[in-house]
Amino acid sequence: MIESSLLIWVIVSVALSSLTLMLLTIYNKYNNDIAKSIYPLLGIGGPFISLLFSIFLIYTLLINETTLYYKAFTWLDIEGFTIQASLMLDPLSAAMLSFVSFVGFIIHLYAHAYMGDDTSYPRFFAWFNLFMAAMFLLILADNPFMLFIGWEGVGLCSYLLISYYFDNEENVQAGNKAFILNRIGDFGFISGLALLFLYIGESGLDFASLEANVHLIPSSAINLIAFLLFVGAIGKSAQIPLYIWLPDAMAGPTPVSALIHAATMVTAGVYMVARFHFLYAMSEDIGLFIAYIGAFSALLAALIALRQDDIKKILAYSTMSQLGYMFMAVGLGAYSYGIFHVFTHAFFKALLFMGAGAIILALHHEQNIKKMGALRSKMPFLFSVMLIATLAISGIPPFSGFFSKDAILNHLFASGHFDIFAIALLTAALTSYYMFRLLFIVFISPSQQEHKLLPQSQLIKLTLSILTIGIVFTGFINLPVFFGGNENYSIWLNLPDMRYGLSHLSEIILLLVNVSFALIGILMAYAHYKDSSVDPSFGAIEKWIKNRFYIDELYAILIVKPIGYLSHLIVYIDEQLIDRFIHLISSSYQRLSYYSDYVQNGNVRYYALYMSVGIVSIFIYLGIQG
Amino acid sequence: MLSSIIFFILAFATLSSAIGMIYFRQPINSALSLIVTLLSIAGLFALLGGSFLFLVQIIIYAGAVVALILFIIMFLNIKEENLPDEPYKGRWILAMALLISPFTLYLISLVNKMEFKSLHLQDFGSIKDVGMKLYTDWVLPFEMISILLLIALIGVVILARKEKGRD
Amino acid sequence: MENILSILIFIPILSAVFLYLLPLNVKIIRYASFVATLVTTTLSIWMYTQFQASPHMQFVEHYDWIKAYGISYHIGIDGISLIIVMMTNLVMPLLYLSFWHLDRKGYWLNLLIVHGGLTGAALSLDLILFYLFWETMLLPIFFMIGLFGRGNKNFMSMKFTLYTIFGSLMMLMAILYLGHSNFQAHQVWSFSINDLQTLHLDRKTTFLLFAAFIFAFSIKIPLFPFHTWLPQTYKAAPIGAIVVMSALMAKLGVYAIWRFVFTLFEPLAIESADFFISLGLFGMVYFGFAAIKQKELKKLFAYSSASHLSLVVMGIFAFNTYAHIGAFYMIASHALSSAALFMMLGMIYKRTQTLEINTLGGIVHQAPIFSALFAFFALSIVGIPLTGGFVSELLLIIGAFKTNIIYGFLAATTLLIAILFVFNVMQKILYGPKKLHAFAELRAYELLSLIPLALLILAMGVYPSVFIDKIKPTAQEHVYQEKTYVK
Amino acid sequence: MIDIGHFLILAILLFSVGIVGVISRRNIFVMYMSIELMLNAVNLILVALSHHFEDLNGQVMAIMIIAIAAAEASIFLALFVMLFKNARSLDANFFDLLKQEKHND
Repeated sequence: MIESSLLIWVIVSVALSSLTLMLLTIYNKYNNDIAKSIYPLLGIGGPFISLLFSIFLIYTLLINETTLYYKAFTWLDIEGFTIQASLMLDPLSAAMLSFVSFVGFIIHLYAHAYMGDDTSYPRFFAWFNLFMAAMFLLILADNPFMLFIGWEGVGLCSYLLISYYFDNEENVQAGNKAFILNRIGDFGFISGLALLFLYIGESGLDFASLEANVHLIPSSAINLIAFLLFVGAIGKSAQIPLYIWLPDAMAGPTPVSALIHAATMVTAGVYMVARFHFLYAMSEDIGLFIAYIGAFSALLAALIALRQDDIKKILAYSTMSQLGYMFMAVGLGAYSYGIFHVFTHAFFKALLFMGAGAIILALHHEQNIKKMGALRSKMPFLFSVMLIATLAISGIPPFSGFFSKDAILNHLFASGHFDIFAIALLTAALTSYYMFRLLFIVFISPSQQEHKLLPQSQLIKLTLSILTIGIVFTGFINLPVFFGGNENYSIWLNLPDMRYGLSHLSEIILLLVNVSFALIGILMAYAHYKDSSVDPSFGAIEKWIKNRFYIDELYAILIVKPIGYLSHLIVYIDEQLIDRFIHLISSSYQRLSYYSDYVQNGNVRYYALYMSVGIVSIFIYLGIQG
Repeated sequence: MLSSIIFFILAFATLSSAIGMIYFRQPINSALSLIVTLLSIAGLFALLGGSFLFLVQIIIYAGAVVALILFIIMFLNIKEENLPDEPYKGRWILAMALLISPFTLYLISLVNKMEFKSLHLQDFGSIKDVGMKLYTDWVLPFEMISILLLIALIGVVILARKEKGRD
Repeated sequence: MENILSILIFIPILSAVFLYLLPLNVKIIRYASFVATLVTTTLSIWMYTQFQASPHMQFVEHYDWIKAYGISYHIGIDGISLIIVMMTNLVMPLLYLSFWHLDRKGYWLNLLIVHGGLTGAALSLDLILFYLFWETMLLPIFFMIGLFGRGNKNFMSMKFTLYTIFGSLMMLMAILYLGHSNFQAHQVWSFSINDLQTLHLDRKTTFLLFAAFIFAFSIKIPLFPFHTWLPQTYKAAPIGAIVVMSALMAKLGVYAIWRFVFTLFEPLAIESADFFISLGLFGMVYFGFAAIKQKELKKLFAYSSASHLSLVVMGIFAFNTYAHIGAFYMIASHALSSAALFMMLGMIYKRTQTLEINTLGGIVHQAPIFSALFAFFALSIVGIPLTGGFVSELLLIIGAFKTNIIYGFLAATTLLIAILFVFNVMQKILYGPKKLHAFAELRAYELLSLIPLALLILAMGVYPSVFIDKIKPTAQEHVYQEKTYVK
Repeated sequence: MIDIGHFLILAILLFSVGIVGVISRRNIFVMYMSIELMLNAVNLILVALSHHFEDLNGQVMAIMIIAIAAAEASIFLALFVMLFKNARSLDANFFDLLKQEKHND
């Protein structure tokens, strides 16, 4: 273990630029030349410095092959509940750090071009950099509580960025939805952490100590803890049943969707499960549960994506679907494949979003794909990068998506859970179908209307190109044995993967099956959409898919409305029952005095009467006594 | 034996006239029956050997006070419509008598339980003895009573005087 | 400076008396009372630095007062009363600052008296002395609501005062009974908690006395079902009174349960812990839900405060160090953020003359700094990491889990309940299209009154061990019984 | 033979009649006379017991009471004159100035 104070600087540099921007927001509007040169410098400079630090740190890690560690101070220390404010960098976090800092920086560049004219530019970059800081904290945390701070931090930034265009209340609502659903996950997460602490936390809360002591947890509790922690992942990574915030989160600016809701934050759930691999390794039931949640999420999202018209929402559902793959992998013990898919997914999904953003920008903020069309000739560059990204997500070799997805599918098959494998395979076909539907409708099929396109910024093109190169090459870092590679990435990650030996022949057959399913999807999409943007009917199921299986409505009826009614009911109980009762006490005194008032009628005779009644009662009492 | 007869006659007169007093509608009738009561009580005082009290009772009560009452009643020239309207007078009296009865009965039962001497002292309470008591042991209260009477006198004058500026 | 605590109590009270008697104009009184609180605050910060992190009472002063009845002027400070005293002294000057524009003499003087009363009640170790200060801080609030409130202020000030006095009288009777029992047992009158805690009373009597104390405090906090004065009183009361009630007085109620009820009725408190934990959790959920559909901001945050305080009550009845420290940390952090929020509501009211949620909206366009700070304080109530609220919620949840797993899950729902209304409020009043004709940005003095609170909340969230080290020894010393978690 | 007890019983009865008179009659004159009746009943008791105990103090007290009653009578009657002049009524129910004003709230 090497002590390295540079770790903190990865976070601090973005946090500082965020803070400076926040303060600058107050004092200066983004309208003069000086501001226009200083703000981007700060906004992009922070992530750039972080990137440099990250590269250096990962390099150090690779050279020394030992964990880097840094302790800032003791955050809390109460009777064994000792949380250090400390960071660490092991291969797993390095894997995350590498693409978060890199893709993050690229998207910052892109965002500079995308948001260049926005009057709230500094605010955007303040939150964007704050997000980066929280994400780095999440990744580098050396204990689950620090991780939780980053975890909540990214949620908060996600909220702030989703509701970035707060003029429109719907956007704010979407932000609220995201935060509340994330919080439901966090509820599970923190409950799981509390239980984890109570069982084994007193001898150290960092991941290393937890891993060392995990066998002390009784088997009855381990499933519960693993499940609760996974609830957190469900919220953050938009899986069934807490996924409904992700499509709405597309209300934020496109760079936000690219960075937070595709490449980094939503994958935190996968990272967390991989981080707690020692826990999930001990509880296979929950692992299987995770895999099923992933499988159904993937399928559901792919189905819904079939009939979405908003370009960003299609991509959002595809993100959810891909996250499903990652959970299938980590659930069934293939942590490194899951992380690998996170890694490759970050590149191609970021590229897809950024490409979509470029189209949206060029078309004056038009997001409906049905109103686009035949853009290929007008935007050949965009078409080619989008095509590469779409091929990658569909799992067509030799692009990165193929390698990661194929690895996962192979693992699913080898693990013997053929139901999950079947769902995954079906989803793969659906994925390529709806992704190519998007591509064909936007770029190939004839357009109903004439578009006046805005010119493309060179910076956007540059960032897209960089990521495209990434897509083409990142797949090769984990080249399977079958292709003559050595799975270097998985080995380097050094996670306790489950391994099932498959013969070369079966691997070839699986590969062919996988690719052919993807190709079937592509061909069907080509048949349907090559010269028409009209969707063919699916029959009875069509209505359900179009309305996203009515899940949002269901939640509204089952949860949102009852909460409102309950609130009204409680206020009613408060005012009409409890307060009434208390007022009854005071008003009964008032009543009493009102009636006793009659006694005091000013008439001497009555006073004499009362007196005699008193005397007589005394005498009656005496008579009874005596 | 004689004293018994006298007592019962006087007691009957006292009670009946007292009841009459609270029953009569016209104040003048009440006042007249009050005189009967007071005189009978004076007789009872005499039976008990209070000769001086007997005199005082007749002179002050029957003579002065009731005369004053009668005088005022006549002076006020009370007409029928000035009298309060008391439709349930009888019921009120009966009800109140019933209400008071435990008090009365209890006291009577107490008295019945006690042993009392019969009337025996013939020479008890002569005027001289009373006078001696009054001017020796009771001289201070006696003098204060005189002041009280003076105050009452002044008070009455002030009360009865015609106020300036009012009606 | 041995008498530092007395100085802290009596500077505000005596300056209030002097300023009342002297025929000065309002401005001078405002400056003078502000200076008085500043001096107190400075002294209290000095005291904080001198405070040793140990479980013992410090700066103790003990003088006979009414010797015949064993009533003494006995004050002292330990880690927990330190919190209350420091919060009082931090919030008070800022409260003055945030209402610098007011020109009502009574406002300032009443606040001074409350200041002294709060400090005194937090420091008293003699029950009669405590009762005296407890009532001392009540009357100024009565006057403030009656004089400077709005709506049916007269009725509400009466309701609040009678309600609380009713509770206090129960407590007074219990105090007197305790003193008398001590006399019967030892032939000496005493009202010092050190003496009274050794009394042995029969079960029924103990129960009645316990109930009387709890009744008094649960009205002040308030606990379900003694809370119905709260929303309406908050609606009618002026902001100064609300800040004092919500940020300080309610917390003092919790503190008093810990200090007096736990000390005097330790076995019974532990026995009834389950009941109060359930009540606290129920109250947290109940008030939280009640807040969701409130249409008036003060009422909404009144319910929100009640919800958090119920959680705090759950924490102190959980009887383990985590929950206790969490509860007291929440007392501190919630005092700061609720004070700030109510002060900001006052600022909204000053600008718009309304606190109806429906009439507000889009403030962020007109006053970004205001909105940023409002959002920050609202988020700190929700318990976002790196604010003090998060640390306390974390500890409370762990403490609850340690007691019982069901309590743990219920306590963890605090993460969900608060956000349901806080985010709704932020959406309705900060965001959205511009609804108000004009909304002025924060003035310098207003900003000055909020910044220290914000910084402190942040500091409490970023580096909690600095603060917790001061209170930890006391909290550990007084955890009466560790209920072990059944594995 | 009669004894002192008979006198006492008579006094008690008289006193009760006086109470009944004060309470049940509305005519202020009768009420006043009932009070006088009660005073006389007390006097009778005093005198009877003075006889019983052979102690003259009882009689002297009775004399005092008579004197006070005389003073009282003058005041009473002066008041009656005033009342009657102002109100033209002898109804005790009429004179209720001490009554609490009703306000409904």
